[in-house]
Amino acid sequence: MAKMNMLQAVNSALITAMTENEKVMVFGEDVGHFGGVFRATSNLQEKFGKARCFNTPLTEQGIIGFANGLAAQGSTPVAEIQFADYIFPAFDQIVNETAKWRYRSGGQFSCGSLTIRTPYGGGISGGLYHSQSPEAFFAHVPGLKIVVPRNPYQAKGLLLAAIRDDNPVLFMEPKRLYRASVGDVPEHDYTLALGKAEVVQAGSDITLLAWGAQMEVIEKAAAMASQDGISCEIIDLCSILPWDRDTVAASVKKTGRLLINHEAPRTAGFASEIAASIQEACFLHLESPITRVCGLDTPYPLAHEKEYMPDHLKTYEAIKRCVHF
Amino acid sequence: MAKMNMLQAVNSALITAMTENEKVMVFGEDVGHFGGVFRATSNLQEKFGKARCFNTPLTEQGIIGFANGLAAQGSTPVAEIQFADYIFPAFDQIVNETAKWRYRSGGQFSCGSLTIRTPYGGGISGGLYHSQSPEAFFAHVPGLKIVVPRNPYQAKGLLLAAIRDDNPVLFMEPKRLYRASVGDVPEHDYTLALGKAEVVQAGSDITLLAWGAQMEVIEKAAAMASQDGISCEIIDLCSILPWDRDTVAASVKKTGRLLINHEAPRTAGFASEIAASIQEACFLHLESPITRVCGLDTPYPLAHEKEYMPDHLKTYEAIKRCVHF
Amino acid sequence: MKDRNHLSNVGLTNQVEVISNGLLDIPMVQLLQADGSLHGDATLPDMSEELAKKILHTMQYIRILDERMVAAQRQGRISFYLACTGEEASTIGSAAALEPQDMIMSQYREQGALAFRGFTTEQFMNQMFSNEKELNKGRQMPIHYGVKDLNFMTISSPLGTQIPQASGYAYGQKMAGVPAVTICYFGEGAASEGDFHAGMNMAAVLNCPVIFLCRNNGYAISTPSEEQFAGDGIASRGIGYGIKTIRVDGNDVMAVYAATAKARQIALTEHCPVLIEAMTYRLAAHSTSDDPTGYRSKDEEERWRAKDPVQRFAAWMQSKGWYNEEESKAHIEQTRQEVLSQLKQVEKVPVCHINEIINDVYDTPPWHLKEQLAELKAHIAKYPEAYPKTAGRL
Amino acid sequence: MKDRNHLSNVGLTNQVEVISNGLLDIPMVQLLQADGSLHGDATLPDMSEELAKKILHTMQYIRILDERMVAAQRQGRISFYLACTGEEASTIGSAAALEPQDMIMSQYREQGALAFRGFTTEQFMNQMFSNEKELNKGRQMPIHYGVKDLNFMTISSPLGTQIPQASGYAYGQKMAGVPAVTICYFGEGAASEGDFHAGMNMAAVLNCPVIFLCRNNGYAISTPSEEQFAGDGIASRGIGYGIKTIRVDGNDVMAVYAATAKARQIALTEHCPVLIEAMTYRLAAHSTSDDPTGYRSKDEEERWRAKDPVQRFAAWMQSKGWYNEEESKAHIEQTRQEVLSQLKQVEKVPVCHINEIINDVYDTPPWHLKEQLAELKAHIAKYPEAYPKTAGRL
Ligand SMILES: Cc1ncc(C[n+]2csc(CCOP(=O)(O)OP(=O)(O)O)c2C)c(N)n1
Ligand SMILES: Cc1ncc(C[n+]2csc(CCOP(=O)(O)OP(=O)(O)O)c2C)c(N)n1
Ligand SMILES: [Mg+2]
Ligand SMILES: [Mg+2]
Repeated sequence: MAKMNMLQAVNSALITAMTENEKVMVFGEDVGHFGGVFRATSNLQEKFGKARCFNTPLTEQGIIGFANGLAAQGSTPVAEIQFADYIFPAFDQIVNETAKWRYRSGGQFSCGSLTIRTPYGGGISGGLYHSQSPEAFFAHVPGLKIVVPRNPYQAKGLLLAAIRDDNPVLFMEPKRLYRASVGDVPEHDYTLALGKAEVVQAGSDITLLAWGAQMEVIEKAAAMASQDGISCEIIDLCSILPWDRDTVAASVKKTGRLLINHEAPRTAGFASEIAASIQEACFLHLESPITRVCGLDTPYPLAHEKEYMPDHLKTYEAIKRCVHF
Repeated sequence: MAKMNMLQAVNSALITAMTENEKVMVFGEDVGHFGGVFRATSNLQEKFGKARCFNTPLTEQGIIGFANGLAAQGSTPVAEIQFADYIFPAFDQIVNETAKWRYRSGGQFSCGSLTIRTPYGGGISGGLYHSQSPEAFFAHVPGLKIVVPRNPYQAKGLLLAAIRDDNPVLFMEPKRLYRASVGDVPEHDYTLALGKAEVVQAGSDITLLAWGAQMEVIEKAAAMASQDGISCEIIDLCSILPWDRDTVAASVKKTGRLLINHEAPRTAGFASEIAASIQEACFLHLESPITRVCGLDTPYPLAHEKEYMPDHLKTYEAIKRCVHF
Repeated sequence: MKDRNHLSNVGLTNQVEVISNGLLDIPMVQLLQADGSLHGDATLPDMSEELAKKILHTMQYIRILDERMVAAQRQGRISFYLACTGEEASTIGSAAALEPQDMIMSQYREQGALAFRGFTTEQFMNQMFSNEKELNKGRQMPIHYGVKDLNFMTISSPLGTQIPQASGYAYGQKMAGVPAVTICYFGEGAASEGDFHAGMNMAAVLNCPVIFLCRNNGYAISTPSEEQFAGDGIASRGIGYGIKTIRVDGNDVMAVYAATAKARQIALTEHCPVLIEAMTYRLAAHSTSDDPTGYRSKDEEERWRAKDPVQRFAAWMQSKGWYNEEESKAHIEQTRQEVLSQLKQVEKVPVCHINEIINDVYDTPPWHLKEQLAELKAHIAKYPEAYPKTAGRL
Repeated sequence: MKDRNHLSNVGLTNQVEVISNGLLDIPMVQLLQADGSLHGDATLPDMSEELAKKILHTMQYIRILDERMVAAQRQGRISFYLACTGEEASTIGSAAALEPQDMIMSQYREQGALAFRGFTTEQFMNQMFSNEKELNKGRQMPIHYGVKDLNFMTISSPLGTQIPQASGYAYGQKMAGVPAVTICYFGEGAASEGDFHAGMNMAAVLNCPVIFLCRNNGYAISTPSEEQFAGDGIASRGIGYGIKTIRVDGNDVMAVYAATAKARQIALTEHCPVLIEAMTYRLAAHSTSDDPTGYRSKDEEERWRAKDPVQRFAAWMQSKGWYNEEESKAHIEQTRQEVLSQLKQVEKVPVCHINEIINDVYDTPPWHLKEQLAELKAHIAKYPEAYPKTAGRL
């Protein structure tokens, strides 16, 4: 065990994967000698050479196109998109190519070995284009997996699992936790299962569900609610696609209430899928409407960032509204 | 009034708009002399000249980037994306640029005059890449409007409204209705309101909701259900964003049940947003879970197209399950 | 190529020089003249009689397949087809210069390359009828071939996407140390996509052993090349990327073969991309959904029909004494028969089992797909007559 | 440019010619030598003393603004800044050759062009403090300027997107019949984006009066230009698109001015795009989030510091007798004062009213945004201390 922040945990996962398998290659804008603008790929080029860790030209569609071809060839690319806000030029390569490659070829070819890493999320004074949480766009894409860690331990274990999983994985790193979240991380190799949610705290009155950096927020809100005698069950979804409906449904059947929190705008955010599925799975158990605490349906505004964010206070108020419905 | 199919209605709307306002320009791949691969832009180049109706090079990101600049300049671009399956290379221009232009500039500049037309949907033996219904991706983008007509009358009235609306509009044309749907269309100028759903048939037992080509499907299912004595209220959503929650909620408060049908894959499809919002708005009125009848969570398969589609039989069965919950 | 540092070796001028057409005027390699005779000062590449025959036979084969399948589409037996008439030399001549281990990533009009690799008539038919024998399980429209054993990547419809993919594939080959290159085919229309730019530039910077072969056939559906670009074709772009470039007569199979052989050698030994622009003409309609009379003249078509690549090569073979009229006729007749008989047989093969609808989305189907399949099967069992292709086997 | 038809006028060759670096060697226009003296055979563009002074003053102004704002960021007064040190000539020299009605679509390092247009220190500060006086309402990070009255389009962070947009904007200007062009600035890094390709090609094909000005400053954050492209810079690509192209010394404001004036004349009278590649160097860090010592040498920086564009121009002014040491010092001192005093004042201006959070998403807020705002305001009213920037005014 070592104390690591999330960046160090990501770096440790990459070193582990590249050491174990020489087919693993890491690339993207500024990831080479410089080690990435957040330094998640520090020292990889030194350790593994320029052929296996390298800068690309500045083109996200090119990075993912290149990565798709590399994956189909049999290598194991780990491509970085510098900010999730800049993943959209690669949307076609991801949605029409990465995700459909295996299906369209009847399983003859695939991009299963591909992992795409990208920092996402707000709370860092980034305004419109350094704050977005685009997971819902990708949740509508059969063939992809989407994973979001909430702390350094998860970051390493889930990233290693993502790299080794034989499906393309979008690995979204909550950048406001990069240095803020510090914890014990095994130095050795380990993986955590994809597609599994984690019940972080048991409770009886309401289920609170989030992922990534918003886990802190719902935990804080739960602590406030417990002062009022409200017992919250807290779940980290961990994987957005495929998501662990059964764990969530089991919890909601117990508590009778569900609140989902995410940073992305509310309309057609991933909370809507969860709400739609859970009202179906738990219809007779629900004691109040499933509640979504989300970003506003606006671009991400710098000056009003605090007001925009689905923070612990908004969550706490929503918990009370649910419980006193 | 004249009998027109949907292509003729679209063409009539474009002629009306270009005649009235010389700033309207129509462009895209093959839309010029040839009139588009579906012939929706037939004769426009002849009538209005090559400067106002023209072919572009084969680049969707370029088409929308160009259209964004043209709109910001003060012209009124109507850009065509040849198939909705090919809109993804333009995703960044639409999501990060078109939709955020006004907000980021504090209202100084905007792409409000832009309309993007694109044929979407399955049922035409198109397989993976000539069948997609990508509306849900765009429904998560504040700043856009999304409109889908179900017949020629709507196509003309909604398209004219979209072109004149001072917000960027994604106008999705159900291509399997292009020639199949024929109806009376006024030759004169008229518009239909954006953002308004239409109650197509009143009923008391369950609300059926769809848009575009799937309207036929739910109407057929409703007819079958009426044989069983089930009375369906049928709503055409018409606008996906912003969508008319109040009309839907009013209906569901009356019927106590809601079924939503769309072609796109179920997970994170737009039905999930509707279900999430309506279970909130109508919690105490719901007598059964809100049901989604959608495409499977797979790419669109050619050989199994019939099986993939959320057809009238699947809808009919789902209606019965709801009513007998 | 130049030293890449952005200011080293830049020359100076003290006048505001506007550079326009002055610098470029890229010539086109032609070895055989339109009548099939060798240009006086040209040197032929090394080509055995056997190889020459295989090339000619493949050209004849694909032309017949195209004719028959266009007819089959008109008869409503298949939903869609796309012929390569007039462009056989570009794809077959280039495929002939490759080794079997080289990966082919094509656009969709490269059936000639696939046939050259040994794809059988039955395999072509299986794909076009989307049946259960189809290697890709019938999920895409007709003509979207793909076969792993022949190193022919499954075609996807979105244009240009294969260009950066080919760069990545070739990089992987280089890293794996295999003596193989990737060839990437695309049209001059697809070359307008952003992915073209990304793929070319990355290949150049990352030293990928990939051959980019652009079929500049004058049209992208109805859009003529003069509305597609304003420069000196696609070749001139290669120079901008610092990519070695060859412009070749795409209707001269000998020139295409020689150019590709050269390109392959450069790519493999110098670890770098090479761009080939094959100047040709789409004599066919864009596809069976298209009617070119709406956007071009018969006259233009006739001028190009006169440059027919198959006849040109046959004439050269004849001059070598390698052409046997009888043999050729027999081959053509046999091909016709084979195509027709396969067509009849393959038509009867059923589509895949309904279980396949959820396979290959992931390596193994997750819970939600299993649920959806179970529901679907129960539904089909209830309404078997509505789903005749699959209801018989649940 | 060539006739665009894809095969007309193509020359023939009978050898497999591989074209590599032979064709291109694009020279760079330089009028003033590093010491500010005119090249012997160069002709100066028409430039009045007044204009020359305005250019010099703007260069000095922007250097001071950059220095001060980098310092302000270090002090934690603003969250982010991005300096243009070393590149002042490229942006100010080009802006000086334009007319006020010309639209400027920039990347983010073109504050020099904006200052030349008349943007005030207070306006710069308002933007960087995201306050309610900011014309864009403080929604984006510092340095994302935009001002309609000065025809300076609001900057957006995604790179390269403005390139096809500029083509469209210029097309609209042409259609409207206004005697104006669009200038589009971008870095050599952004030129790798697919949007670059799309925008350049469309401008060429659709005859858009747009000037593309690429600041080739050697780096994209840490990535040196030799890992960005392998050809002869960005200029060589212009030729591939059939776009008239000028390569210019980006540290010679006179050369940039002359090149842009020429480009503007061509764009406006010939209705076509012109590409200018300005060869320069990013002396500054990429931004205040960056530390270049991790990826380049002090030595390299020093070599470029010696080519300082401001000193070069000042030296030329001196040789003309247009440079007054006193006046210049006074101007610099006055600018320093102004920047400091504005900084202090603007810091106190509040952010926009919370109502603005939902304005400008659409032309008028739809029902769901009104609902969300009402909820938000009720919430803020309940926890005013948690939202100190807006709670005071609800
Ligand atoms: C991204 C994308 N946009 C549009 C299309 C529709 N489309 C199919 S083929 C074609 C023309 C391609 O022309 P070219 O690349 O020159 O190839 P050719 O047909 O001439 O062989 C178009 C526009 C597509 N398949 N993909
Ligand atoms: C689409 C996109 N990808 C990545 C980034 C992150 N980014 C910001 S600036 C930059 C480098 C740009 O370099 P260049 O275009 O050469 O301009 P310069 O900074 O040298 O002026 C990068 C990678 C971005 N803003 N947008
Ligand atoms: Mg073509
Ligand atoms: Mg740069």
